[in-house]
Amino acid sequence: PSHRVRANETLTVFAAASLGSALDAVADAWSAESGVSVTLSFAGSAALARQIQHGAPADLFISASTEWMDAVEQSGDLQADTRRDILGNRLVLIAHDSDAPQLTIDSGLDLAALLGDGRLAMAMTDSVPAGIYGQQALRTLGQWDAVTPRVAQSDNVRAALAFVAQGEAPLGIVYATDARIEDDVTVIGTFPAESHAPIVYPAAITAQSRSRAAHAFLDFLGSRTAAGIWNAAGFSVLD
Amino acid sequence: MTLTVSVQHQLGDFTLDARFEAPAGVTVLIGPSGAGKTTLVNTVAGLLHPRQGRIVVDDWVLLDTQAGRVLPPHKRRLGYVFQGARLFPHMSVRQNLLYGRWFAPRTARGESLDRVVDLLGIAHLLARRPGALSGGERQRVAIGRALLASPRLILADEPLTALDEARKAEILPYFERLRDEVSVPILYVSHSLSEVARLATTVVAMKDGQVAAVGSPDAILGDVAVVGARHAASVLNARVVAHHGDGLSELATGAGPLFLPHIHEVPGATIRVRIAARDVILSRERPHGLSALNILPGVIADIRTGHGPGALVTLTIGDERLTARITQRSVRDMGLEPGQPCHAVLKSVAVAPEDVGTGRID
Amino acid sequence: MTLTVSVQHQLGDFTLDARFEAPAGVTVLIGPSGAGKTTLVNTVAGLLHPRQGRIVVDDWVLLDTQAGRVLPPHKRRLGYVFQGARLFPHMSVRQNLLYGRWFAPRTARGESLDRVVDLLGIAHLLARRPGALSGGERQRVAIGRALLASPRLILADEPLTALDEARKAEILPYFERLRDEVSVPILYVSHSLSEVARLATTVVAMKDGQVAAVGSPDAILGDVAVVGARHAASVLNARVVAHHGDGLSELATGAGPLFLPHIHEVPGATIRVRIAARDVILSRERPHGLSALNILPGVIADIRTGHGPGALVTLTIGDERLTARITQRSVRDMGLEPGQPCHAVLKSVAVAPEDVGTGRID
Amino acid sequence: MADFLGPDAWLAVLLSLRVSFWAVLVSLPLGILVAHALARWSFPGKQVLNGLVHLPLVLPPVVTGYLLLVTFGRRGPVGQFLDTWFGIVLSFRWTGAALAAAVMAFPLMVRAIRLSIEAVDPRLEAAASTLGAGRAWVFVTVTLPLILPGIIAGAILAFAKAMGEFGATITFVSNIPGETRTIPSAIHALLQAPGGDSAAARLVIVALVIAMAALVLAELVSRRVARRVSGA
Amino acid sequence: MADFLGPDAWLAVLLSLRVSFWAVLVSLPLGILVAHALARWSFPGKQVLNGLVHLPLVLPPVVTGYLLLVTFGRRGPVGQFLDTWFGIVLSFRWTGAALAAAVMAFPLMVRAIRLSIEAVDPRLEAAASTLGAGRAWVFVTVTLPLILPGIIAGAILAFAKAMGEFGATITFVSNIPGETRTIPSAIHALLQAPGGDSAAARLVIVALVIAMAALVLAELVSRRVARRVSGA
Ligand SMILES: Nc1ncnc2c1ncn2[C@@H]1O[C@H](COP(=O)(O)OP(=O)(O)OP(=O)(O)O)[C@@H](O)[C@H]1O
Ligand SMILES: Nc1ncnc2c1ncn2[C@@H]1O[C@H](COP(=O)(O)OP(=O)(O)OP(=O)(O)O)[C@@H](O)[C@H]1O
Ligand SMILES: [Mg+2]
Ligand SMILES: [Mg+2]
Repeated sequence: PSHRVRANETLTVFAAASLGSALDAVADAWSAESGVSVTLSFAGSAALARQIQHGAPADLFISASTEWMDAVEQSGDLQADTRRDILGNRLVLIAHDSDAPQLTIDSGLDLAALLGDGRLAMAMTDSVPAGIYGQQALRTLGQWDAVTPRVAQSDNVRAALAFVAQGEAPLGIVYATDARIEDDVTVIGTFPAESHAPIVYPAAITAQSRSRAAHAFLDFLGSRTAAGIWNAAGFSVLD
Repeated sequence: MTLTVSVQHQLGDFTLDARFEAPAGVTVLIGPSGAGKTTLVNTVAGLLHPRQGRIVVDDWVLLDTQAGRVLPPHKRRLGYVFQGARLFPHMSVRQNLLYGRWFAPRTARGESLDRVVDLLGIAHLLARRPGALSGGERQRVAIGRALLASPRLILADEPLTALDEARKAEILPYFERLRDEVSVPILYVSHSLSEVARLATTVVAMKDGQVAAVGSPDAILGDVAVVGARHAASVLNARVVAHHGDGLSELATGAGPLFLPHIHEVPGATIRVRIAARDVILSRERPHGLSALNILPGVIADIRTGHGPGALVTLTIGDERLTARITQRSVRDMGLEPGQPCHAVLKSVAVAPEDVGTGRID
Repeated sequence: MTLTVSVQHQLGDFTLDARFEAPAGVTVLIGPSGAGKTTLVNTVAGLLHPRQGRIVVDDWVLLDTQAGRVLPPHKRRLGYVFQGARLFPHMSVRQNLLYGRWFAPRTARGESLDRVVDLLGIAHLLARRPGALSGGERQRVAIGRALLASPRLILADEPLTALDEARKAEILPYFERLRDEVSVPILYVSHSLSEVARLATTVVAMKDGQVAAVGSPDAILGDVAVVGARHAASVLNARVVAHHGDGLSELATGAGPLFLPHIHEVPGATIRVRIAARDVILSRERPHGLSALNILPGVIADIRTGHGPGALVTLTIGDERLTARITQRSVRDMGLEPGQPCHAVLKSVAVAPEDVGTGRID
Repeated sequence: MADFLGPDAWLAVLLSLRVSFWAVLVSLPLGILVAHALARWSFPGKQVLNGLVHLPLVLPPVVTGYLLLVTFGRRGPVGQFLDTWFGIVLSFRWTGAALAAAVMAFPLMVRAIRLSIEAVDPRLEAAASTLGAGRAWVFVTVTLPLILPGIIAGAILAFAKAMGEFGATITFVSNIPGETRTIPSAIHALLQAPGGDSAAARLVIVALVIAMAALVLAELVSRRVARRVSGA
Repeated sequence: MADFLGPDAWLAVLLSLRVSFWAVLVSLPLGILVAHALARWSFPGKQVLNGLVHLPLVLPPVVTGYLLLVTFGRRGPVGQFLDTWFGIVLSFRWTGAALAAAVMAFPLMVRAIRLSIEAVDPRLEAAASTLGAGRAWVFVTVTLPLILPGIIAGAILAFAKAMGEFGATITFVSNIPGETRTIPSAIHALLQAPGGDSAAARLVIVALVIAMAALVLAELVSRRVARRVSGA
């Protein structure tokens, strides 16, 4: 469905920090097309969700996890039927060594042996989405118990990347999209998609939004123009 | 106008328990170091709240613990010259001086800045900050600050100690003037007996937190128990009769005429003269050919001796009493006894300007 | 042992430019408030680095800006009694007193704590903190602290001003003892001329940052230009001959025998006596029947008159000179002229204990 | 400058300055009052006040931010009250960012001021009172000038802290460009995205330059004031 | 206590105490030295030192953490040096958490101590020097006791800050239970997941109790010391 949009309208989008510059580019493209300016507020999904629950002036919420979107939905802060999963992502194993050999990641992998006495950098495994998915994957692959004592958790992607980039930790698990931020890490394998729950970025319009442009922008997120940008950043576009 | 003080307070081991009543004028507190003089003044200032007490100036109740009345310091209209100047370091000397002005009621016509500055010789310091002033300069500014607050009660805790004789001699008359003309009651702490003699209307001698004696300067300065025999003195009321061409002033006293070095008072003025007992020489016969100008005939009223080699011989001369301190050997050699006629010999110049004050004592 | 001081320094508008040389003993700095006494003492202490200067105690160079030598204060082995006590608030009185001990070399046998505490009457304060001490108590602790540092040079800036006469009289002899027995050089600031007379080996009179006069106490105290006619005095060397049963001590002086109230020195001891010019009476004939015990025959050497009503008449009596201050009227009446014989009359008790010091002056 | 940074970052710089400036300015009187109360008064609940002041220091900023959101947010009790009665909305406005910064900086400010109040010689205040100055006047004419170095120190500490505040701000008022995206939030956002490092580094440099300038200025003023106050 | 919290949270509490304690203890001498240098000495680069000290206040904690990682990490210049010569490894160790906390708390500590040094009457120090005390002795016997209240204030501020430090710590040394997961890290983790609030609240309460106890203790000690120092 297409929505009519008035120019001079502004749209406030609360988005998970990891969408970063890709969403910036998408928003720019849409603004150029529609004449509506988009204000993007990037923070952790948890903070954004709580803010929306406390009446933040957001029109659109793009979360990095289904959990926080569920929480917002349950508290009645979303417009019915606007929620959709727009993006997907993959987990990758990264290494500090630029000439580390490529690996196939399956249950035959001995991650603990690869680590030696080094650490495995991950996002927080019981709270940050990337960490939760990573933990699921490692469990599925039977690696978790062996590597648990060697995991170094950080509260955001950037920190996890920095550990590997600095050689502080030899290996790390991050999103495929994150791996592109940092030049000093090498992707040495991708986790099988079925080893963890699907990684999706749900988006929805908030209950308090009166903006009609929000619907248009939500549509635009799944458009072909947007898809090009998403793919270039490493996301997969869902529909 | 009277000052009634009655306070009891405990500070660590020190107990202050002082009561006295003083008439209008200058009440001088004397006593050895640690006697409680500053502590007493602080209770009058309201900086120390005594456990129990009553302080009244005339009908104005500053403190009455029984009635639950405690006037805060800023409502007591004070001019307090602290022991240790307590100047405001962040203000210039001028601002320090004018600080009290701010808070004094408009109607209180006080001293002018120029006059006080002149008197204290601090004109060249006005723009300076007090941090680098010399000890004496600091003290003078502190005096000025208190005087310029147009106070209804002046408290001065050893205000002149840090000053040289010349400077003291300039400032003392000012306090006299406050007492006599402006009639501000003054509570004044001093270690100097000549300051006491000149200024005091009433002397309160303190010891170990208690009032040891209260009385007129004449009574207290003559009281060997209080001041010690060496400092015994008489204080005579006198009237200026004439100023002579050779620089001497002629006074009329109850003891007869007295010639002293020039006194800066107009003829007719009433003054008081402290005559230290140690400056008086006695002679049975009227002596001749001495350089001493004042020879007063009298009768021996009393001879007191103590541990030392000295004796205090008090003569009745006319209406006055004059005490001389001489050696016991002289008493013996001269065969002095009460009732005998005797001459007091007094040098003009033995009476220093600091011993001559204005105003009668009673 | 000599103290050589030559300093030049600028503080704001104030210029210090002082030079003097003083022999062993006590060098007393006098001068009006703001004259630069404290500033000068601070340069000797090393707390102020003068732009230019040289300070030498004997052969020990404390400062020589030309040679680039500046001894830091803590190496000067000082005992500095500050104007304003500067006690350490976080230490007990005892700790304050013993502070300098810590740093003094073991070999320097100083005073014992007990002795100093006793002398200063501060035994009951030892456990107290200095915050709540009275002004005089504070000052006494400060004196004790300096004395107990086993100093090689004592600096004392008006150490006795906050004290009452009785206390002063107890502490002064202690400084004399330091001068005479321990022979620590002492630089002493004072406003009190009797302190000067008793203590000084050399007097340095300052004015406006400069040295106005240097000399023996006799010379300076007799110098009307420095002390003013009213404070002129003679200082006589004397030897204790005997102590009489009636409490008088007999002295031998170059001017003849002198009877004074008991002097706490053994017979044979050399002392000095300040005789204020205003306490001396002159008589052409030998007077009889006076209570004054000391009558010294001499010859008029000199008569000086100034603006006031007074005249300074100096007699040559034996080997000594004694100055009397009498009125010009008496000079005229008595027909006094240089060369004439004349008697000086002096009361025993006119010489106060604070006027009697130990040690000769030269 | 705007060239060096790009318009968005420049916006963040201006915003940070505004937020920090107002955070310090508005909280200063309260800071002085609280410091004075803690240093000189005795009243029941003094320790509670003391604890409350230090709270933002002890709690993780996220918690402080969350508490602010719950209290001052559009749906929070205080937030609603302010909105209904005064029309003041803090949430997701720069004013909210200033509130967060002020709260986070408050303990630093109070402690600095308190230390200087404790160093004021009470005998000077007593002297002023004998000269006729009531409590308030004593404070204004004696205490306040004497603690000026401490106030400056407290203000500069608070300003620096406000410039660097991140956790509470982003949690309370999010990260909205031009409204609540301060320098630290901008840096944070830049670091999450590919290629943001150099832009982030530029912002860090700007933050440093501003902080340094503020520090040096404060140092100069403070030294001057201290000289005045020492009375020399 | 451990029951109220659960063993993991309890571990975090113990760790936070250890980290904060050592952070304060080890940085205190340096803090005093730097405060003294800033207050009393004059030397070239003084303003730079001053700026450096305030850096952690101005920068977003993440940046500070990142800089620590780059400098003190296993491959960082200082980190390597410490490792090779002293066998000290900071990365992913509680010692690293202590370093992060110390660095973040340093500006607060220095400023508090500096303010009290500036309040010391130099005439007392001069008096000590005339009594034979050299520079060092003057400092130890006069300056140090007089600034004790400031040192206590600085230490308690630093301790509180260390207890609350999060951003730099997690960035520098991650969030390893029992090694680097301090109270704030644990709270943060709990808050990131929906439904973690009540567990987080319990930890917040524990943090508050500890901080309050520390504050009250410091207040008591400090008041006592201040009384001693004021000489009454
Ligand atoms: N807070 C206190 N605790 C214990 N003793 C105190 C306290 N305050 C004052 N004192 C003592 O009270 C006594 C009286 O002190 P005060 O200052 O009144 O003496 P003073 O007569 O003014 O002496 P001075 O002539 O030396 O100034 C002193 O011995 C002093 O040590
Ligand atoms: N830093 C300064 N700047 C300007 N003037 C100063 C400074 N320090 C001292 N002075 C001035 O130098 C003069 C000498 O001061 P000093 O303290 O040496 O006097 P003093 O002879 O000890 O006087 P007192 O007997 O009053 O103690 C004073 O007029 C004082 O104001
Ligand atoms: Mg006193
Ligand atoms: Mg002086």
